[in-house]
Amino acid sequence: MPDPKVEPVILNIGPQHPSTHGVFRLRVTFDGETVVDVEPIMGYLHRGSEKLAEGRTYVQIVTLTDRMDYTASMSNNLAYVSSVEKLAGIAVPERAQYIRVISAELQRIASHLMATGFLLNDLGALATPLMYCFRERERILDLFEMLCGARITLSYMRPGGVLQDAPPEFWPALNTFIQDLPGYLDEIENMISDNEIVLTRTRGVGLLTDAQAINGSITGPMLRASGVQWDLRKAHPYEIYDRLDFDIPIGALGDTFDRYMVRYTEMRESVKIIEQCIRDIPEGPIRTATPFFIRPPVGEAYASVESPKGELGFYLVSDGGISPYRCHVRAPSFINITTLRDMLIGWKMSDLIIIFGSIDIVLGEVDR
Amino acid sequence: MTRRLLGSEVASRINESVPGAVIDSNQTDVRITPASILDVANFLNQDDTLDFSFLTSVTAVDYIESFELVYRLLSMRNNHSVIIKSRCYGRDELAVPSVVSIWQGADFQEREIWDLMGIRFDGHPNLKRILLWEGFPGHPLRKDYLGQDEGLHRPEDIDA
Amino acid sequence: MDLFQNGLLNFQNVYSIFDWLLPDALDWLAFTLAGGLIALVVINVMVMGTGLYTWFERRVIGRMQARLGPNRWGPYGLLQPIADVLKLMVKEDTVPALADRLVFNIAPVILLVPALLVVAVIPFGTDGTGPSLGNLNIGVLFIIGVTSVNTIAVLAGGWASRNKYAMLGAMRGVAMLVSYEVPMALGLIGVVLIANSLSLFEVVRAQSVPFLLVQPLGFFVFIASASAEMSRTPFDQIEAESELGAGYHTEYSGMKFAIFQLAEFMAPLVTSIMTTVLFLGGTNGWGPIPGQIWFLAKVFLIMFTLLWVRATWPRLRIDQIMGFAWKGLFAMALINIFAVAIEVMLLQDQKTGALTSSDLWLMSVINWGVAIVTIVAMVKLFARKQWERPVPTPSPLANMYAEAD
Amino acid sequence: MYGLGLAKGLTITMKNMLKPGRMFTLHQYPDRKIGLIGLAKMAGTNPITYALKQPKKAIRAMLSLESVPDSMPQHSRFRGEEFSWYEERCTGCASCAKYCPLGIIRIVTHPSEKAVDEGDKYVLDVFDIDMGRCMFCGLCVEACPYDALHMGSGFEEGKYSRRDLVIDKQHLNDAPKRPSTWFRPQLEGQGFDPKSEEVMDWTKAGRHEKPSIEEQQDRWTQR
Repeated sequence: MPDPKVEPVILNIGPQHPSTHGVFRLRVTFDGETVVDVEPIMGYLHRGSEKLAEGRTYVQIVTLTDRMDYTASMSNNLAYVSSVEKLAGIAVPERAQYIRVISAELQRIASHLMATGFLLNDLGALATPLMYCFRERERILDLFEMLCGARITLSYMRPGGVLQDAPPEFWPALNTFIQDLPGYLDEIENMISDNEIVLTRTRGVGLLTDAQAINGSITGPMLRASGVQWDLRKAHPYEIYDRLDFDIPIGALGDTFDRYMVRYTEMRESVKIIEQCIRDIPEGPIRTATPFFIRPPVGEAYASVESPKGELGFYLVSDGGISPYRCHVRAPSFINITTLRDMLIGWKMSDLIIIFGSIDIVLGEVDR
Repeated sequence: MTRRLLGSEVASRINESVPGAVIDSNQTDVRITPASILDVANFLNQDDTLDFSFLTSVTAVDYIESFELVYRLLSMRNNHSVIIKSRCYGRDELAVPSVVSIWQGADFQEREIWDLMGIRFDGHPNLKRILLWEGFPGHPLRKDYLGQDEGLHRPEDIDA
Repeated sequence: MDLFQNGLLNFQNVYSIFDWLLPDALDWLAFTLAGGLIALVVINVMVMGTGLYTWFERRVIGRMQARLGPNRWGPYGLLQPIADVLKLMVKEDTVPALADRLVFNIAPVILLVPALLVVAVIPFGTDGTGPSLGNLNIGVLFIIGVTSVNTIAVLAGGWASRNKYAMLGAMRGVAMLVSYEVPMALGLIGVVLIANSLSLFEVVRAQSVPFLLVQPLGFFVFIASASAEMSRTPFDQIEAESELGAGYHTEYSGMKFAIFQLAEFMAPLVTSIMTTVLFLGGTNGWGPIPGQIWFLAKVFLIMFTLLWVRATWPRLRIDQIMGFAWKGLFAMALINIFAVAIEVMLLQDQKTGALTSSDLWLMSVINWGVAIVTIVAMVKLFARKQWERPVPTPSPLANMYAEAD
Repeated sequence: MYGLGLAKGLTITMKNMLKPGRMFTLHQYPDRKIGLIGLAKMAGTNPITYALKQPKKAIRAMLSLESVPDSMPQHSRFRGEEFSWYEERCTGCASCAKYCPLGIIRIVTHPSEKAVDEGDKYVLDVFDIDMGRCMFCGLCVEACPYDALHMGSGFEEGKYSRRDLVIDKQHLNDAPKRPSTWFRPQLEGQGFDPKSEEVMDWTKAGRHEKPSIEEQQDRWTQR
């Protein structure tokens, strides 16, 4: 009997799909349920931010950076603004640095809550952990609304400091949030971390060894989950991170469960950081006076920050004018999916969804 | 802190193993000829005292008469970094050897530079446009790219 | 006091009314009319019950997820199911261009009919009477036969909509539903052994001690495979929202989708009714409360646990589900049958073959021991080493504290 | 092991179900269903007297058919939609138009006959903001040297066609002036709450003293 003609199924896990975290397309070749070949296709959300940036002044680009990684716009602002300060040589007052670190760490908690919630949602837990995570994230967005009037696209930081000091009712609200959060985090963790179904579904799935991660320029929780202890806040401390003591969690095997666990423990570290910042934030000005149209001297500068997704860097080249000659963004989400193809091949369709979910990319940053 | 190695210090090391690659080097970065990118990258990656095992980013900047490629390298074990630059002159049919064989992380970034800047990378496994669709005319991030920038709004839209 | 002892809806009473009305020659017409009336009542009760169940499920899962659940339409959101049905009626009923039209249209009906059929043999009345259509003396066999029809519906729905996601859902559905028929049937053999007959009325009568206590392993096997039959978490790989969009009914909209949803939400209702009859002693209950109230309370209890599980646990992967069926449930069912068979053989008094409740209590003690031992042995046997969490050690490739030498 | 993790998960969902107080970030907008106790508390009496006084409302409340308008809690710094613009303070210098990243503010002025020392240099003919394309980043409010333009505090300005979204001078003038305190610390100092009914007069809306020439130069050019 001639062997039956078996054809692999080519399936478009297309730009419109419940768990691609935005408009990302995976052209997957299946043999039954197992993945044979994967080709990521992106660019559906490409707005040409780098070309737009060349036509705008240095402060107007701050509103552009919010829209890149729309789940962590505070870290985007921080990265861009520190790059401009390095370029134009602007000093930042103490109090502004403390407020920047507090808001960046709050943004990290919000982004990690979102990542954990959606990973559990992809696992099929019918949005219950997602709702608990979003309930906490709502409280962080309310804090941001107190700081800068917006919840998602904040554009709160300016070259030279922070736009506006925190209102008096911000500090008690922040204190209650910091006191409550560990309790709710334990609750969510109890629900997930020793759940046998979660363990069987995520343990040992989507492995990434430390050599592969380094060679693939992976940064952020994904790199730390593979055992590589590398975090810009410790390796290349910016703002006031060198004064704070917190430790960097790492994973053991580099599988989906470790990526989830690293993000989880990082949230607890962020709470510790915020507590220290609240304790010793000094009084004083929050912004050094900079003209509306900054004209930095001719030259270039690269500043990078540990955003929730990884190392987010801005490379600014200035020709002395009021807008940058070239503004390149080193986007962590864009580079973290380089090894996606090697991580997916051989796994089943359900694993493909969780491995991709555990990388935690945001399409605004991938396509810029 | 991540220590930035002095350009001259790295340049001398490169000259020993890949003669003639270095054009000049200043305080922050090392400038090398486009043809020698692959050999220099190989050396920097293999050498065990420098050990640049991590490629932070690959960027291209359009300086009208020439394109400058900026490789930002980092050694995680000894926590130091270096910037390697190389200029290729001319506007069209620019080709530069690809470093994907050494650092897999450069794969998407080089495709993005080809897609938006128009610099071809020889030896890249599948050099295709990554952000724009295949039939897109021209490379938008070039300074001389004048897109069909009709206003964001056509007049007839306004009275809709 | 019992509402249905010889109340209105017993088949004999209804048939005798019609027989008195019509001339003797037309007794066949009286028979069909009586059957038709009872069927009408039962189907309406089930459909309204499903509507109520959807409201109950969305409210309870809402509360579990720290939100309110439907409260806009009608008192406490009670009109929400009606609002859903009206919305789906008004919605356009699209059929994919390449769809296999005939199969596409029949699939929802095939799924709905078995769920309704099962209710026909359920003994609602206490000790043997009740509105059900017939005192079928092979009730358990009928249930097993009818509930396996939904595999065809899933395959028909998935295949006919010519959509790769639906096809994947259908293939998974067929594999899972067929392989969970076996443990479901084996789980019931323990019940039949003790009740010494296949008729559901006998099963209810034999349950002086609820079979849940008597054979916990059989109950666990039945509940697990029943929740897999209706593809509820943790086995809902058929319409896994995160992977396949909506599984086999991705391409359905409008009234066809409404029927699919009706069947899908009727399944937990029917399963909890089956479980109450088979394992919790349908209408037996002490105290002045009538049997039916006990029946509804037990159905409510089972429904709530199914909801509770659906709101909390994630999904298993399709090959893990299959492994669990054949390696886990199949073995447990066999052990359960083996244990119950020995106990029945020893404890049964020879002539009448009846088991007194003291025998049942003795059996339950033994069976609980057997259940715990089997589960611990199963976990030891199959627990992969993934479950421990090794202590992470920083890899030598990176040292972020390395200062300038 | 042995399904204990699964059981722990179940207890957490049950705990959340039994504790309604945990829905603290939940706001029912635009109206909130209210029960008999809530209605009685709003009316200030205890439930029984309230039920006797208004039986019809009480029964409806018990059946949860009663609902009360509810608004989203907002901080006074909320960057809302309806811009508050004071024509008396605006001199037509168009710094806001220059500073807007999207360039959607259109200003047309002509020099007025009055002399400079009488304080009137330009007469504004057109001042419209295309709210259809505005992203409410607030840079225009930051750039205004005379605190004439303030962010609004509402978000219910939806219209049916893009043309109506372009708000013109007339619309800006007669809109009620409830400016948000975003980038206006002096409003925060006065404890002004944009959600309340009171309207902000143009004299109190900004810093009284005109920004000095140095400060303006410092803002716009590198001295």
